[in-house]
Amino acid sequence: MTTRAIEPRMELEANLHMYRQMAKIRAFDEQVNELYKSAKMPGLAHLYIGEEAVAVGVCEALRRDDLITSTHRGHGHCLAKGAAVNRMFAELLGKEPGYCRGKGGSMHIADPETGNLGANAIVGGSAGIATGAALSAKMRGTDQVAVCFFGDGALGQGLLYEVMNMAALWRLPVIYLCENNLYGEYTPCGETIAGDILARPRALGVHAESVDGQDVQAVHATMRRLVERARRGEGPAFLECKTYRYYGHHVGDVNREYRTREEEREWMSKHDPLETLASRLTTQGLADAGVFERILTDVKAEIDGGVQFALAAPYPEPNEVDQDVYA
Amino acid sequence: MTTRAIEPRMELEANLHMYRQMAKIRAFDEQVNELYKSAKMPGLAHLYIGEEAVAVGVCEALRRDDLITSTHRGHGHCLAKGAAVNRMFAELLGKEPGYCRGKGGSMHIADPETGNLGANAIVGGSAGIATGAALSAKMRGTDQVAVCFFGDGALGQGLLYEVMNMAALWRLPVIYLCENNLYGEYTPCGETIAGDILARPRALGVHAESVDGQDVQAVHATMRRLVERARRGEGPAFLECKTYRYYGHHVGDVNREYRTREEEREWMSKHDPLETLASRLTTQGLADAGVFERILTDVKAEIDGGVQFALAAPYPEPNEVDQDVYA
Amino acid sequence: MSTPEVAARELTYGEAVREAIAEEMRRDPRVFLIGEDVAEAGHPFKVLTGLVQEFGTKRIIDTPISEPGYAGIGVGAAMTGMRPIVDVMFGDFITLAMDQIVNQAAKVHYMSGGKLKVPIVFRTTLGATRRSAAQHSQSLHAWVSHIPGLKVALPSGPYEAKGLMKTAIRDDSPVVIFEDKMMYRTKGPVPAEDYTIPFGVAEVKRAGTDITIVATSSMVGVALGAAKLLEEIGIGAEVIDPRTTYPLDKQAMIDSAKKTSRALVVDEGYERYGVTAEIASAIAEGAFYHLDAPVKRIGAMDVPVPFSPVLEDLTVPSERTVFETAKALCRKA
Amino acid sequence: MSTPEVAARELTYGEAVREAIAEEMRRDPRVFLIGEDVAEAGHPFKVLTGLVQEFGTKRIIDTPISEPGYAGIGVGAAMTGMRPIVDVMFGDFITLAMDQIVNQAAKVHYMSGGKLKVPIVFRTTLGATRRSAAQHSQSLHAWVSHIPGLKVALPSGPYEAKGLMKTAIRDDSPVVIFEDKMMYRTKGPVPAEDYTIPFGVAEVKRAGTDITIVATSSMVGVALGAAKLLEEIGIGAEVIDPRTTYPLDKQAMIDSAKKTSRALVVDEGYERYGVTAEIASAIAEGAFYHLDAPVKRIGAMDVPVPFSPVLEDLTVPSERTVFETAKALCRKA
Ligand SMILES: Cc1ncc(C[n+]2csc(CCOP(=O)(O)OP(=O)(O)O)c2C)c(N)n1
Ligand SMILES: Cc1ncc(C[n+]2csc(CCOP(=O)(O)OP(=O)(O)O)c2C)c(N)n1
Ligand SMILES: [Mg+2]
Ligand SMILES: [Mg+2]
Repeated sequence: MTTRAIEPRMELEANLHMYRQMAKIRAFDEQVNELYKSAKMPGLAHLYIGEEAVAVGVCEALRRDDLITSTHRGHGHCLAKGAAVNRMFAELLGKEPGYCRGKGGSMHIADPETGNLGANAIVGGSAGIATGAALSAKMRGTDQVAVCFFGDGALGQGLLYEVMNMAALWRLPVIYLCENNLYGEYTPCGETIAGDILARPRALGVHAESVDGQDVQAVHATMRRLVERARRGEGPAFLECKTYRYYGHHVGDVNREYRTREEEREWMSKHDPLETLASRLTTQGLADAGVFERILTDVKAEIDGGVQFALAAPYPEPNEVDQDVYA
Repeated sequence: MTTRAIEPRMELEANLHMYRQMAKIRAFDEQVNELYKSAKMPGLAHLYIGEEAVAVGVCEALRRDDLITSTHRGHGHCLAKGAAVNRMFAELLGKEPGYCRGKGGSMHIADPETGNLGANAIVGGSAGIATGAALSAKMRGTDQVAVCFFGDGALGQGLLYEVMNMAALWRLPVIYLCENNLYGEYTPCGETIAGDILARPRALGVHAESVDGQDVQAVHATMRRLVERARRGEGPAFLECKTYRYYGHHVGDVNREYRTREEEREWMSKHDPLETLASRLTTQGLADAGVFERILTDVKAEIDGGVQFALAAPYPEPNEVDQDVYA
Repeated sequence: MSTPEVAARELTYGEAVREAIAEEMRRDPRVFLIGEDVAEAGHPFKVLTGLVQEFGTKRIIDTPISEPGYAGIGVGAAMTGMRPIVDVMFGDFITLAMDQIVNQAAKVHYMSGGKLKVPIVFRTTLGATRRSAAQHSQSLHAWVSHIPGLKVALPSGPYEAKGLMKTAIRDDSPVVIFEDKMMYRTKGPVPAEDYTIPFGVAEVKRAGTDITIVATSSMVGVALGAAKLLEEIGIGAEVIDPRTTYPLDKQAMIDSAKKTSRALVVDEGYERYGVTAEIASAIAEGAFYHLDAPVKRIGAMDVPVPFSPVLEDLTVPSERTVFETAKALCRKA
Repeated sequence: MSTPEVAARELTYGEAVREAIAEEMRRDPRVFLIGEDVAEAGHPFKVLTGLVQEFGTKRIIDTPISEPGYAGIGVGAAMTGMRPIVDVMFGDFITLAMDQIVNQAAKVHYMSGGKLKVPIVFRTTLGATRRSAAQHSQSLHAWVSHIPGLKVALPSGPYEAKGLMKTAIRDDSPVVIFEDKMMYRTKGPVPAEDYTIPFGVAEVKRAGTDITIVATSSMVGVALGAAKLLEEIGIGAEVIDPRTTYPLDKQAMIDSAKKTSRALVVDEGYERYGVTAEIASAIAEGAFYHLDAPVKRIGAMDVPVPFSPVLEDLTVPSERTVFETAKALCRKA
């Protein structure tokens, strides 16, 4: 299904769809920030804004029944894999119609129906889960592929190397998707990563590449190759997406003393994923400003509707508190 | 001290000392096997026989105040770093004059006086300890070097990659000494190690080399370089020593169905560390058979004395059981 | 559901574990086993010998020495339609996999609002006196018993080893099962036919009227030995095996203590903040108005397990200590 | 050694922690701190702000996100002449470092026959209601309290935060100290002069004659709140803070229970197999002949901590629950 060549018109549609998905993620997380600032959201959240091309480029290369694991910065992954805005917001507000009935919150959104095995608040904590999902796919004889999203910070976790080794030994259909946004919390990754990132998976027998994570078309094209490769049984891959988060580590991190405003401006003005795609399609004469405006208007409506739904939704009943501890 | 050029006569003496150390380790562990077979030793032990050139080549490149961490297969490391045979045997028998007052046993022999921070029964469990010892040396402003011994099996433990990364980031004087004896317990390492061993430390910014672990002179020469490098503050290194254990995983593993007798004969007949050194020195006209025989006789006497000491030694008093839980 | 009266057939504890796994693997193609040296080697304790011949290396999977990694792989496989048995060679090594067991396996079902399931079994060991020293001798079942989302089984003999393992494999929630490594060669009656042992149902191993002795795993045998000695001096001890520490059959133990008016709890984990504390406090609370003496606890001595046999033997509860403690308890009041 | 009567100076709990670390680092050049985002960032909870300015990046060391790795590095440094404070950002993450804490740090001294020492402090957090969900809200102190070789401190306020941290840093054995993350901004009197709080000595936070409430960490405040409510209905509650779960001052709690004849134990860890079990069973045993009612326990609800505020708040012991339980206990007998 994802292998056949794409027609020009279909390609435009696919690109506009990716634009729409990115716009939705951005608008979603802008709204999350508003909810935080207006004290309507319990706790904190880690915004995906700036990194939209990664989740969208990746997930558009996947089938619905392919599996992903996500991170603390997971809203983008969930939406890109197909989650609905209203139930996402409901979860973030701890409401009953949320994806986890309000029990998970921002860092634990899971949606098996769209192949999302869940965000994870333990850095690197889902590397085993994604690898196990790939083993399971192989054992069950499906041709599903599993994608493990994680940040540059997770490169510090030994678990990742353990499971990449096993994935290589057993040729598992899993893709380790490293979102390198240059920082883990408040520490630049140069202070935490020695040697060479791509050499790490390679040393474990895992095919590895790097791509501009702000270019959704590049991410998507690369992922299509890697996904096909995995589906054909050629084993695991590692993809580093170079990207940048526009906001702080979480919604409460507003001063960002660990990086400069210049650096932020540089990324936002020259490497914005939505801008990059829109201007490319415009330059190619495939779309004009009106197209993108319409998408943004649509998206805004969807977000507005979603947040209204969530704000109006009920909290779970108190007696839910000890339900679903055991299956 | 270890940097200055060695005179020819001194060199011969150094080589004969290495031969003696290897012979001592072999005789020690042959005796351990006897103690096991005659049911005089509690529990099990992992014999170092066949791998003597590694411990001796490494430890002869170290100062007494340099630090090592050892493994479940640790008798060779302890002896090579300077432990006394009698107190080693006493520990193996759970006796009071043992290095750990009988509380540690074969897998936990520690001897701070000779810089031995202890064997470890958790595979890979001492990688952090050795790295921390190197950090400590740096902080305390000594020029001590720490050596972390571990087997090929420990390459499966994520901890190792975590600490190598930090050692590289902080240029710590630590050497990761991988004793690759082709098996972890009953599983050939080809089934557990994907990719390339040396590429792993290199990907983390750790200098890496490989050496014939059956050639004590080669191990020693390589280690001298790596130790000097570390002492000069040039950072961590990884040394793979290719070696072979002649006996089973532990004293009770006598069938060894996971490998062939041919393979064992090949290693024993063509790559024996004692034979290799003796025949080289003989060929070079530096020593004759009598020299080695005298050494073996001396060693035998030392071992016999040591085991008698241990057999005659008292057990710890029962009231010791809850002493030294807290410092 | 209780120990059969006629011993048709005897198996060792190890054989009972193997038979349970083999039967469940035959019954359900989703069950597989993953761990270190589990395939050709059949596990260092030889418990799994023969399984790879029957089920192949696709279902009996040898791993690198990567406890966190393969535990996590088990969790992912369990979430996506498989039913893994994750083999952790020594109970001491669960320390390496606690994030995967506790933060992942135990919580996924709840955190997902009940949508994801993690039908996984972690099988590992407990028990000292094997002369393996401090890092290979611990009984760490108190830790996982503390964690909501996990169930914990402690088979005390071959019959329980088979029945509890089968129940564990069929359970849709994560189960940690601790086998007593010193008992693998112990023989006992084990039915050839399919049976399971329900979780959360204690078994009275021996009836008595003077004192209740609650004992787990390896300590059931010790308690039964002590009960014989007590009988010789005219004290009738009732010995109860909870079989699972979670779910815990508090009522059975409380009822027994109400009847006997005295209770003693014996377990091989470290005594301090150990399993005996939960059970003792449950009895002390539930049978409060019926007790003639304080509820006593005996766990392993609160020291890292020493290597030297003369010391190691002092650290585990013995028939003699259980006997003396029970005797003293019955003198009181 | 007890809370000063005249409040010379107030600090927040977080400031008290920082002051303790800074004072000890000034006093002893062997003390250093290592962990994630501890230097320039001053820790996500801002507890360490300013330390790197005074002590530099050689003694306040930022690490990669490698809990097992830097915990192990701490152990090695402690064995070779340094006195590290290992910072584990959330208590939930100790799951990743249990091998290093439990199999290494806790056992090295004993396994080496007393020759090696591991003077290390693991500082981490406990406490829910921060809306951080199941993997960032646990109170896992029962685990380490179970392990011989470890000491465990649970500061219940700013005064304790400083005094217990200083004692921990000066101790030659490994100490795990759990700070209540919800209390970092709580203010209280903290002497400017050097003081330490001895381990194993409970403090009576409030005297009373009708019921003993033993409470730890965050629950001390809850218990004091409940005591006020109880006072309004004429029940005098004695509130005791053990301050360390190991060593545990059993005698103080038993003596109090003997006096009041009733006892309730409150702790924020999961109730099942939690800290309350050990304390309750110690009191039930030690004060057996003086108790007029069963010893009761209140821990966190045995569920993974839910995100939704309406559910999360139900899982932690509240003033109201403590009040109601104590009231009911006092009605009995
Ligand atoms: C095991 C663990 N350690 C520490 C943390 C605290 N923490 C949360 S996010 C984060 C930084 C993660 O950085 P990265 O992986 O690069 O992801 P990013 O936030 O940049 O997307 C840290 C240290 C955690 N959640 N889990
Ligand atoms: C964490 C951990 N997992 C498993 C074991 C059981 N075990 C003991 S030795 C060993 C094999 C080690 O192989 P290797 O590192 O190659 O050392 P070798 O025995 O070959 O010297 C295993 C799996 C252990 N001790 N620790
Ligand atoms: Mg990052
Ligand atoms: Mg090996």
